[in-house]
Amino acid sequence: MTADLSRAALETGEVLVVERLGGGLLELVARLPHLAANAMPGTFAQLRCGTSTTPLLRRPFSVAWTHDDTCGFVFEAVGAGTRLLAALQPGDPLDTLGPLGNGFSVVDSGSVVCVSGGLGCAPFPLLINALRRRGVEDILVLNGARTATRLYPAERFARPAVPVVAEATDDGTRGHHGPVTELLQQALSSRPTAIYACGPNAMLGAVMGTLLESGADLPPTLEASLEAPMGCGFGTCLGCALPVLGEDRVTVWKLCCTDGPVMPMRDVDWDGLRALPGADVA
Amino acid sequence: MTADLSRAALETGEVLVVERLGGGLLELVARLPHLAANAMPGTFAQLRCGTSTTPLLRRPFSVAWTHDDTCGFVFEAVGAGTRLLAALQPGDPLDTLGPLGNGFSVVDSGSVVCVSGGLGCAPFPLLINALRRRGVEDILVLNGARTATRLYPAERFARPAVPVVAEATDDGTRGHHGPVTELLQQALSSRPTAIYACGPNAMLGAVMGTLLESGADLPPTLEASLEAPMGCGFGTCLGCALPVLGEDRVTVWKLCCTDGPVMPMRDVDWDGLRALPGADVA
Amino acid sequence: MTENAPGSVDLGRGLTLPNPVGLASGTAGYGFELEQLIDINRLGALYTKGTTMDARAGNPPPRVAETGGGMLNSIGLQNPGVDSVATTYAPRWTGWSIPIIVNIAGGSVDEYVHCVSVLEPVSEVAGIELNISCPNIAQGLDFGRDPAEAARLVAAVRAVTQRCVIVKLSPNVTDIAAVARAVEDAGADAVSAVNTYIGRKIHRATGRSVLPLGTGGLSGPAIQPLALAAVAAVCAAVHIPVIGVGGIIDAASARDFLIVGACAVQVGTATFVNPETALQVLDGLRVDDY
Amino acid sequence: MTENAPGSVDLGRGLTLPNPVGLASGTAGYGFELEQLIDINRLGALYTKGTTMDARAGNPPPRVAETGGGMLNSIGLQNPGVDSVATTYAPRWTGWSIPIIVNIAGGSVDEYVHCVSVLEPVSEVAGIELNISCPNIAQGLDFGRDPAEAARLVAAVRAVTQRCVIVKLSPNVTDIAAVARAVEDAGADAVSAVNTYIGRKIHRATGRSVLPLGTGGLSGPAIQPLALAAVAAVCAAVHIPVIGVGGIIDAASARDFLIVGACAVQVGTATFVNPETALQVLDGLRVDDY
Ligand SMILES: Cc1cc2nc3c(=O)[nH]c(=O)nc-3n(C[C@H](O)[C@H](O)[C@H](O)COP(=O)(O)OP(=O)(O)OC[C@H]3O[C@@H](n4cnc5c(N)ncnc54)[C@H](O)[C@@H]3O)c2cc1C
Ligand SMILES: Cc1cc2nc3c(=O)[nH]c(=O)nc-3n(C[C@H](O)[C@H](O)[C@H](O)COP(=O)(O)OP(=O)(O)OC[C@H]3O[C@@H](n4cnc5c(N)ncnc54)[C@H](O)[C@@H]3O)c2cc1C
Ligand SMILES: Cc1cc2nc3c(=O)[nH]c(=O)nc-3n(C[C@H](O)[C@H](O)[C@H](O)COP(=O)(O)O)c2cc1C
Ligand SMILES: Cc1cc2nc3c(=O)[nH]c(=O)nc-3n(C[C@H](O)[C@H](O)[C@H](O)COP(=O)(O)O)c2cc1C
Ligand code: FES
Ligand code: FES
Repeated sequence: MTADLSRAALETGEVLVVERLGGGLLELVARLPHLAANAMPGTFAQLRCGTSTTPLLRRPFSVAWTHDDTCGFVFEAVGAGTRLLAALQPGDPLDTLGPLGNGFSVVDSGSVVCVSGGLGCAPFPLLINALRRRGVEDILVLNGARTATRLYPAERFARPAVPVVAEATDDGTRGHHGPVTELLQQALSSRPTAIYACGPNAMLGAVMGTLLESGADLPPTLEASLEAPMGCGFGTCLGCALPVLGEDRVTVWKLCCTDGPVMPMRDVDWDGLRALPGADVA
Repeated sequence: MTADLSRAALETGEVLVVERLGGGLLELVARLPHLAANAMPGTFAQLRCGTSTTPLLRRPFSVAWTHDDTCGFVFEAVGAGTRLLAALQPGDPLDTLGPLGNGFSVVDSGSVVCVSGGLGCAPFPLLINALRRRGVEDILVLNGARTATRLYPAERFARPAVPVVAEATDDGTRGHHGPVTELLQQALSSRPTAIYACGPNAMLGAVMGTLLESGADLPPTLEASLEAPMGCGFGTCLGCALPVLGEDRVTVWKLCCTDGPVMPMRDVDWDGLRALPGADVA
Repeated sequence: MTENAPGSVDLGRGLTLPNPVGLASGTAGYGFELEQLIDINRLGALYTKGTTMDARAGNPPPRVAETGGGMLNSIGLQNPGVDSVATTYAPRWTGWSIPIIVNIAGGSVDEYVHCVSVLEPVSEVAGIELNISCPNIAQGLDFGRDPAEAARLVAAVRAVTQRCVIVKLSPNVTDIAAVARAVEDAGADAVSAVNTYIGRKIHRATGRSVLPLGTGGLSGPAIQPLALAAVAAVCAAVHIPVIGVGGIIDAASARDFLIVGACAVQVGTATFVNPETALQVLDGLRVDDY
Repeated sequence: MTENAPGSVDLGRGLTLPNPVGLASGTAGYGFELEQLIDINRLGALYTKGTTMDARAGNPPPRVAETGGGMLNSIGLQNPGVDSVATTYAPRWTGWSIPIIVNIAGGSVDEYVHCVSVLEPVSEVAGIELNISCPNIAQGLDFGRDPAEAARLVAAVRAVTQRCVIVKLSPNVTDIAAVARAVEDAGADAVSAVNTYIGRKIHRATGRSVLPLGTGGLSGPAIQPLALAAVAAVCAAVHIPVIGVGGIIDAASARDFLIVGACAVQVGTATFVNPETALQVLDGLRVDDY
């Protein structure tokens, strides 16, 4: 009932690079020894954007990958906070709080499908790396985006050995022409034992819809990383409520930051979530 | 009664360099063709510091010098706004509004003394340049600061021919050990025909006190550039009031931004000014 | 002009603003400075500096102090008095196409009535904005903080003018909607909301209040969410036109007020930062968006 | 500890805070999260999340929305109910040296009285803060906006507790000093000011209010000058201790409240940005400075 925050810490790291991947995607790399040593797949960090009181609040970002004492974050400049992150220069300080939240349960066998929509790619490199370290090799990444240039490059999902990545774009500029859920539909025939999903909440709802419509049994591991506007990121503001089905299938509010962001997809009240106005965008 | 703002304009220039002069003094050089073409000695520009709404207001800075299509500003990082200016990099945009205010009356003969206290050096390079172009060669600069490293370098007051600069420091680390007004006392013996002063309001009051105590006739041209916290810089907020002696020597409020910042020292109500709480510092 | 550009706004009693975007009182003087800096005649209205019966010198400085995302002011209604405005300023407005709405302040009903009467024959004046909400003079808030007092003032002014009377409401109240309803009932043609919020700043070095009266009025983007809530409450309470003001810095923050029901807006503090803000707001508004 | 470090604060009825810096209600939960992140026991007080008679699920999301220099919240008093707090949470506070002050909210006098009664025998509870000013539930403001109603509530609560009762005032009123005087007269031991300001944010893409109830409570540095003015007015009006809260982000912004007469402060929203803010405030305060 109370979150485990024992590994979370404030850490001011150093920006090493902000790489432009094309199409607006950015990869921020920073030296953050504490975060790199403690981040689990699916956990996130609260990043301070700029030093002014406007924007005021930190922004949550999945830890995309870790390497020695560095961490990577993948994002796009969509608003005030991400624009400030995009403008960071090598050597600039990066004020972080993390790792926060509950990550994915990393399975140690079976066949795995990762479903990514847009920036939902972010947690997967770290997850795939962890899966591989546990011996899981049967990993399929389904990567969807609006257009080709916004697809996170396949070779970045895992290093050095690239996993199998199937791509889908809304405009057909690369891979399958259509939503990533259509790729998922096809992939279900191979009966994956674990499905991990990340993307906008609406896309996650569509993933759940695809699974239910398929009529197949839901895989034993079925998890999604959800989004909610956050005040704190560590369970004290109660701002990041998400509708979850409680014991008797009655909807209760759970906190994205400490009960999530990764939640069993079976537990989420997808209808309730769809009925909510979207996350706040400036 | 209404300010002449006909030459003022919004202009976004390009930062060329922010030079560290030592002791905290900074010289910001930017390409600003409109300002460079229109600034008169003693006029100022309102500079936007950063792009956030905190800090919100522009900050006033004297145009220190112009050269072709570039302008120089001299300042120190004392608060939120000047810290942001100090962090500017070559190529960054600089959002300006200017030139604003009434400058010095530039005499065309006689002997001139410029009295500078601290950052009060700022308007003098442009003034000295204008004086020289009018044929005035007898120019003495009295430059005071807390300590040697905070003295604006003598050779920057005019190029290429450096004027005579006498220096004073509060701690005696260079030049005269004591306030710059003691240098002024000595300089009065040569009976200057124009005195221009710039520095903190309290220092300007001390300059006036020194002149009155000397018993000598006040020079025909006797002007100071004053400071007041500014809302707008162009006469609409009425925020920058300064006490000035009106027709019948009764104190009235005049606006620093449009009635000044340069005012005849005879007209200022120095006692009234001294009685006011200092300008707002964060 | 694009087809989608905002059209004129009818405030009643013959006052039609060419468009919804005006310059807020006290942030544009009497127009003579901004006229030199921007194309002022493209705007919907200029609300003048608060004008009183007698000339006022205003408060001692410092009169402005910056805060996070905002500024405090304590100008104290420095103005040349209504007679000067009528005789010296008004003639200079001749030929301007921007409607000039004179903002009136005072310490008593008689003062307000006097000012409005003096302006009644002045043809360059397009309308009256009654400032019952200035926090920076003694008694400046009395009318604005009590619905009955506000109504008494409006009724008295109503009796002496045929002009459109806009009442500028104070946000420093428990129930701004109640004040709005009271002035509507008393004959106001429109309301504008909000004036500044009472705030204080301590000088970090001296430990004393920066502003000589202790408090001042807070304006700027920091108050925009508060002003928006107040304007929404007013719009829900009255049937007369509502003009939204408070923290507008761009078309998006102005549009918020139109969405909650205001028919026009005023740009205040943002003009200090960028004199072209009101024009940018005007150019950025699209009627389809609200 | 330096000689100049702030000392203890006596709030009356046996409640002495070890130092003036506390964590504001609703921004520190019941302490169990922050206890893992910071050395919470160095602080002067923890004011819990608003607690009601029955458990409350809270409002639907989105519950928070950022604004310039601030944030709006509409949590809707999500809490496990006073019985859970008394039986499940309180035992976990055993051994904590930070005084725990339980913030109580309700829709009726009876609800408040019930909550305070339930907590009366709970030894881990150091004091009571009556939240008469929450803008995010129906009737949440009724008590806080009317001096007589506030006094009625405080008198009823006073009758059932020997504990120190701090009344948390709403700033959304015409005259906060009048409410403060009323609760002082009714037996409050101290007051805290201010709770959040009513604000609204429009979703730029949809044109609708971001928060599901339309409005929410504004907090953060944007409100600091407003809170400071309100606290100064309260300090001038009452003789009981005043606790200042609103927009504190560092020792300097906290010191402002002590300068205008508050004896203690609470850090709210800034904890979200940096959980160590309250500790930094504590370490930065010097008694000689105020
Ligand atoms: C657990 C978690 C992990 C995330 N990981 C990533 C990631 O790895 N890469 C990435 O690009 N994005 C990620 N996001 C979304 C990211 O936090 C937002 O894109 C970001 O906050 C936008 O900030 P802004 O200032 O640029 O946008 P603005 O729209 O200006 O932000 C305004 C406010 O809305 C909130 N907000 C806006 N969009 C979102 C959103 N999608 N989710 C939650 N709050 C939002 C902001 O936090 C802020 O409070 C994640 C969100 C969550 C909850
Ligand atoms: C006409 C004029 C010309 C000036 N020219 C120069 C110059 O060439 N070089 C230079 O270094 N400084 C100059 N100043 C002072 C300069 O404007 C301030 O140092 C600057 O505003 C400080 O901003 P800040 O954000 O760093 O400080 P902060 O203290 O954080 O500013 C807080 C507020 O106080 C105001 N303020 C602070 N100090 C002053 C001051 N001394 N005068 C007026 N307002 C102040 C700021 O404008 C702001 O609104 C001039 C001032 C005026 C009025
Ligand atoms: C310096 C200054 C002076 C003001 N003077 C007046 C005034 O004389 N009369 C009035 O009704 N409002 C006055 N106001 C209030 C503004 O018209 C406006 O209501 C308020 O500033 C909120 O809008 P803003 O946030 O866009 O500035 C003044 C505001 C400022 C900042
Ligand atoms: C998310 C959030 C929840 C809050 N919940 C409560 C509450 O339950 N009870 C209460 O009295 N105040 C509550 N408050 C108000 C704060 O205690 C504080 O009075 C206010 O936020 C102003 O302080 P700040 O600007 O430092 O945050 C809450 C504030 C926030 C931001
Ligand atoms: S973001 Fe504050 S509780 Fe989740
Ligand atoms: S700074 Fe606004 S009138 Fe001078």
